[in-house]
Amino acid sequence: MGWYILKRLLQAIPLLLGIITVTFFIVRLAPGDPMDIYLEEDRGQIDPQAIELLRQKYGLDQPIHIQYVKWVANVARGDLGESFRYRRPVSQLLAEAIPYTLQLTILAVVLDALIGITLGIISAVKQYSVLDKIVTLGSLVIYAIPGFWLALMLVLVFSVNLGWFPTSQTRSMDYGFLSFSGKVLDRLWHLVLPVFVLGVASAASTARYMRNRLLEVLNEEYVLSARARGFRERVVILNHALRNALIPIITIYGMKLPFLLGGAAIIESIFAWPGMGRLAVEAVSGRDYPLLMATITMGAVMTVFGNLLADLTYVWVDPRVSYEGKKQR
Amino acid sequence: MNYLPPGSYSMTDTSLHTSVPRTTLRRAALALSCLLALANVSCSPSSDRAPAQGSSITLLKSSRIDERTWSAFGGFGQYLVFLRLFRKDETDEQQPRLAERWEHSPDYRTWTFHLRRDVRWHDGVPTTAHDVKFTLELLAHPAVLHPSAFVLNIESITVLDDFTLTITYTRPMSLESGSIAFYPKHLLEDLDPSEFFSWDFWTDPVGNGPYRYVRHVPKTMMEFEANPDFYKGKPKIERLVLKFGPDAGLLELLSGNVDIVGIHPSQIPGLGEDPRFRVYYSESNITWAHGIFWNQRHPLFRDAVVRRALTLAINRRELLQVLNYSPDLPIFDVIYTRRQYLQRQLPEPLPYDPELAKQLLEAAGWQDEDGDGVRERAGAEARFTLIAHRGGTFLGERAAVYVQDQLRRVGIRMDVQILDGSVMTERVRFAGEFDAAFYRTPRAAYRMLRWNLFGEGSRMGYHNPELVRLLREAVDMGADPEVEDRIYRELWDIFRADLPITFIRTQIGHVVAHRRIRGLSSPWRAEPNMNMEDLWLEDVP
Amino acid sequence: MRERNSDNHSSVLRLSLIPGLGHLVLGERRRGVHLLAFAMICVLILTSTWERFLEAFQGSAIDHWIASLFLVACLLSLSTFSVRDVRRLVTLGDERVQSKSPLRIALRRFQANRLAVWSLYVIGALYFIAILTPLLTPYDPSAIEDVLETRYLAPSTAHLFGTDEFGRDLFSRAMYGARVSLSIGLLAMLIAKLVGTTYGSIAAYFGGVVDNVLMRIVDVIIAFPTFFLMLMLVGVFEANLVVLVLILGLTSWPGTARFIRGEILSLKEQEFTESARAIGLPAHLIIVRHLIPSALSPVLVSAALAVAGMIGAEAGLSFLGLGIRPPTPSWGNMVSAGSDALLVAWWVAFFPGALLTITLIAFSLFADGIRDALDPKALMQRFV
Amino acid sequence: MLLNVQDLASYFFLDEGELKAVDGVSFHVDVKETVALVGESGCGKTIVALSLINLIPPPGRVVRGRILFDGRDLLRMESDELRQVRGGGIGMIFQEPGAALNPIYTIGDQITGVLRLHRSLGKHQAQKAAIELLGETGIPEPEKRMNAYPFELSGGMQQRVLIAIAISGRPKLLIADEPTTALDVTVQADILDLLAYLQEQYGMAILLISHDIGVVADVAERIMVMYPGKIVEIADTEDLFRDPRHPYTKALLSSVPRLGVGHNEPLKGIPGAVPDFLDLPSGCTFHPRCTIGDSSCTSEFPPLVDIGYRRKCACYKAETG
Repeated sequence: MGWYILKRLLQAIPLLLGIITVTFFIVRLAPGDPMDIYLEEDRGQIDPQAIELLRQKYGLDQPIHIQYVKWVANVARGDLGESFRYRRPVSQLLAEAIPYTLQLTILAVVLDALIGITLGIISAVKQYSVLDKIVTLGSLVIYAIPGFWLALMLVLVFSVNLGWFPTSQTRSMDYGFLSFSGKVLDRLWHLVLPVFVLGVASAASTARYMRNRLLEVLNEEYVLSARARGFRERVVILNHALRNALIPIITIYGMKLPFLLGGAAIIESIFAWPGMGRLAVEAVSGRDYPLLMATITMGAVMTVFGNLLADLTYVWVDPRVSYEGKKQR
Repeated sequence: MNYLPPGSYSMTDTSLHTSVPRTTLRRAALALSCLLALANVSCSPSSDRAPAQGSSITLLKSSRIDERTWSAFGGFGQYLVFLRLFRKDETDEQQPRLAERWEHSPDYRTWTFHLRRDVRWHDGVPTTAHDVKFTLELLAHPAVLHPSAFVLNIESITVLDDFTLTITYTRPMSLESGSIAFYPKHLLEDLDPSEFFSWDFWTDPVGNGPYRYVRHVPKTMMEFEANPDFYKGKPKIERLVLKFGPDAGLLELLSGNVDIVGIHPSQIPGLGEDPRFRVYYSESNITWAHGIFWNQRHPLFRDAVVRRALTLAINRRELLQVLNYSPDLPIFDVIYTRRQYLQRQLPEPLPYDPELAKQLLEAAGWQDEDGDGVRERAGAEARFTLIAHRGGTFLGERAAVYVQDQLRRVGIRMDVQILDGSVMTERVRFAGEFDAAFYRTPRAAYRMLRWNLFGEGSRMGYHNPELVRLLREAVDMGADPEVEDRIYRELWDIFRADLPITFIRTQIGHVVAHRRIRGLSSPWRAEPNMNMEDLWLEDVP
Repeated sequence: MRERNSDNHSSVLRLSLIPGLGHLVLGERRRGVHLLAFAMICVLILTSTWERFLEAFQGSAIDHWIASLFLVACLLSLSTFSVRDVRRLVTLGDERVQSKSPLRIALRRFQANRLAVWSLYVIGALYFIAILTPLLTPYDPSAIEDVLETRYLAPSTAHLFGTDEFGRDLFSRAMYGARVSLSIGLLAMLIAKLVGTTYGSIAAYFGGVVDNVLMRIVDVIIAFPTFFLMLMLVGVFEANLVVLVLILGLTSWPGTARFIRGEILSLKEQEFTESARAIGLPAHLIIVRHLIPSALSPVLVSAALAVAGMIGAEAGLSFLGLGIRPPTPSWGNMVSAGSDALLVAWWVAFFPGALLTITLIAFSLFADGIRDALDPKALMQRFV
Repeated sequence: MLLNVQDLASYFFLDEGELKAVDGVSFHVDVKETVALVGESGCGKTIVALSLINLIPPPGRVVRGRILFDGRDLLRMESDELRQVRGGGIGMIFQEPGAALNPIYTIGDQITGVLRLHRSLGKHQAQKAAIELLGETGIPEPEKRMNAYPFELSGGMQQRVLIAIAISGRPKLLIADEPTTALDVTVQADILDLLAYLQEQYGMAILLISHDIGVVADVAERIMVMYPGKIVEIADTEDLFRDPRHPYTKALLSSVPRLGVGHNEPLKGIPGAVPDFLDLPSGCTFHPRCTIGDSSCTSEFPPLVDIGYRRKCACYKAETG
């Protein structure tokens, strides 16, 4: 296993190189001078010498290929540069933001798994029932609702009208005075709406996938033969069918990560959630190129590792997949 | 960094800003009050407020600001904690702050400041001239390159004694740019300047201003209490909370979570007729005049008569109201000095007169011959593209929508392209790639010269040597207010004749505050900084 | 006897010049009613917007011109179709057996899925309305009239969706928004599928090093969260409509490329390709012939979903202020503008968002319908 | 009579209409007897097998008939009782050994599961019994194979495992649905031999289902011939081969290849193909392909009637006697 992980990590290196290359060149193809954002600041006249100094500081005075080599070398050393806007190392900003995004995405995945898998199972087992129809249609509908609109409407109803949940932010103002459990509850309370918006659409797709997958498995001959051997229906579904149906779900969750991160970009902006998605949106609107390159790269890196993790889990739970990565039958 | 200088303020009824038809408003208000009644009931026990100790108010800041960036980047928040040398008051006079008095050399290049002797840092150490010198040098340090330092133009600083220092500038300076707050040398001198923006100092600062730091919750809030040792005496409001909220502060305000919000004018109608709040606007940051820059290389705008017609065709009064600006703001066609604006000594603007505009256009040869609603001359359509900023403080999108419709009525077809800030800057100021642009010009002569708006090689195709000469004169002699006013009055004639820019508005900040907060006024004409120590609370029935 | 019949035929044919009537006479009620209803809608639009319809041929606005022409084309093609279909029906007579071709079977299965059919109607109606927008909008979407009096009017009969901050009619703007959103979705999907198919085919056709390099590039692009990639691109380039379509399309093709490459490679390995090559037939002909049926279902389904995805992405970007920019209306930027006044004018954000939701739902139901209809695994195959 | 099936019918209710996969089938199986059910692919044989343990997948179900197993009607049993029969009274082997084994459990897990269910053995005992059974079905080194996953075994081995599982509940009837079709020719005979051996050993009856009349000829005592949804002829093996009565049987026999060679070839001498279940010809469904049929065949399906000692046939034109 150790060797396998090492091998996969080594394989990821060219991919990562590709990612940072693409990011660099897209951002550097941008029209306009990155330093223009300083001219935008509402600060009156700016000393051209100061701009020149900043240009040197960010290495923008050098030819593009030198900048590229430096960028790659710096990323390899874990140095993602300094944000134009915040004037702080991007790695610090990311270190502050990523935990928030992880809270959001991980809880969204948990919610997704709880609702999605459960509903998927129920609707597959009770195929053609009213519940099944509600789940299949409902999941399609919920999946189609744009997250930002849902978020706005939920804020309108549950935060402003009913006052059940906070409109935004991660903690209450009196957070410092709360007991430990109070703090945990407070954080969760603030997570309810964003996690729901992010998780529910994802759960809808999981429910559909789970249902179809389980139906497929239930049609498999080994499920039929398990029934023919006289096992109880519950045993057949839980022991024989479900485990088989769950294995591919792992890959689905690996693939979901980029969608969740993308969704988080909008949701975080609406809920003033200080995560990576919001940072990316801010970097885009503020043309904060170092921050932009770093957040996008980080998003891609997280995706790569998410997939890697999914693959490893797959190898671990599915006996048919060997470390050589070939699926056998 | 937020554009909104929560200034202060006499009361303006919110209804002044929201001229929505009454029936709608009533319906909306009814719905809203139902909603809010619900909100109050269910919210109060678990309210977002921390336990109150004495009088306390909460201010909302955009969450782009957090406990680390709130002061390191300047912005109004830091003046709660850190003092400046001086600030401007209602009458546009410099008011002593950290500096007790000051004098300048005849050429306005060297200034000597005498500091108060009774100002202490919150840890008890006296604030001295060394702190001032240290701060100025720190901000300009090559490893820091603080944005504020870009505008300092300092040649040298000399500390004469603990409470006196002289600053020599590279060019004549007025006292206008006094936005820098000073930091304690004894706490900061050993820190690494290259990590300036990451210092932990900013999250629990030690200052010398009216309020002192109590605690913070990461990414959420920062709490301050009144400084009993403040040189003017303990401020009346005992506790202040800076909440780092979302950009759209309206929901927070209406949910009762905050008391003061700097607000984007587009959100003002969202307040409806909520009786709890008042809208204030601040006229202090009038450094900029926004308007439509006509690129005179475009055939349509080459003719001053056409520019006049276009100006006449736009109902600027209504436009200001569409932008949710107060209706009593002046409309102007010229560049002005600060005093001229604040004292409303501006020349009469061109009126809104679409009929005259049409006549002028006809006379200039622009006629709609094919009856498609768009004029043409010699086969060329009267058509152009206006570029404007996306979102933000420029209100470009909104103004453009309105202007587009106004010009359509006089037979001019205007397309709109919305661009990001840096692209706008590039195209308007450096490349000159635009037909017309919704942009802004600085008010100060030396900046206009630096921008080269009207000189040789002007990016808007408008070269007027006389105008440039007057601007140069204003730079050389304008440190004297009387002279500056006189030179500007000479500029007016040129602007009114040539109309290179159709001005729409100046930059105004809007603030919404709860009625119990007193001491605010509108228009607030002093500096764009909260004079928190002068405010007080009064219970409202 | 025979002559009488043909007499009958020609009268039915003449009757069916009015779309649907011929079908009704022949007892084909379903199709007849549909054709007739569609034709009547067209005529209704034509008569009620007669003046604007004529204007199209004088003015210079190309979209207006297209709308008018489209309306005429709709009526003409309805008539032609009606006549042809009736002719087919009468000549076949009793021999109209239900065709057994897989496509027919799929079509029948699709028709049996009521939700899918309805979603198709919704999509069709949306595009129909989008094309006819210049004829249909009750107000000029950018006209401003007495702003201070007309802004934020609640929905009423005069303004179905109410008015926005400039007093512009939201219903008209939503229609124009539909145009923008729907065409972006369709065009971006086409670009994505076109690029993806070409790219995948090239990789599979050349194989070896080319394939390897091309697929590694795909790996890199897939590694980015797509929305992040779009964000970066719209931030970096000035996003006007064309650029936005390109960005959406060019960030979404790698999935298709992978799929097409996989299909071609598996076809390449199959026996009939080998034997075709042995008898001297060019292999790519065989591959294309087999590729189309085997890839049809997944490509169609993913195309329908991709349109929804693109519309959603555009709306998301526009909501953040980075996609379609005002004054051009798009559903996303309308919701964004409405979020400022959510509490006093909920309708500004609500209606465009609701339309967006309905559209996305319709597309996914439609995709679902195609998937079920084209599912190659007939339910019973394995057991019987 | 171990199993007595009377007028069994199983329909599928599809969007396109009713699919009568099994439509009035009657037959019986005696104790320790080997009976074969033969017919072309897609004629409903598997549905008959699944109907016997009442396991038709939705949207299908048994719509009428009686299935008397040991004198009790399977279709009217409580579900607990029915489960006893499944695996306990009737064992089943499927066509695709690879597909019938759960891919993510070891062989040992799968076989002990059944042993513990039907023989109420403890964990340890089940383990031992499983190894024994595996040995008995001819799997070398059964202890080692216990921990193997299905994909690690060859097709023949997988089928042996399946057989081991099927007999672990000591069933009185073993239904073997195309047990050799998916296997290599060399292995097919071994599996048939194994079945014969186990039948002797355990005294089971076997219902052997195959499309290949040649394969079953050596093993089965009696053969039932099926044509879409119906049994058209039943006879002792020798009788059937010597003197087929139904024209379809005749056609089948004339196309018999050598044992196990070339399955799935179209029938020689019979024009046309197996009809579509949703579009069955009227009357005798074979009549469009029949060489001796006439207009009398198109009105009603001929009943399966006795036409001699221990044999039945469903054809108006079949000679009796």
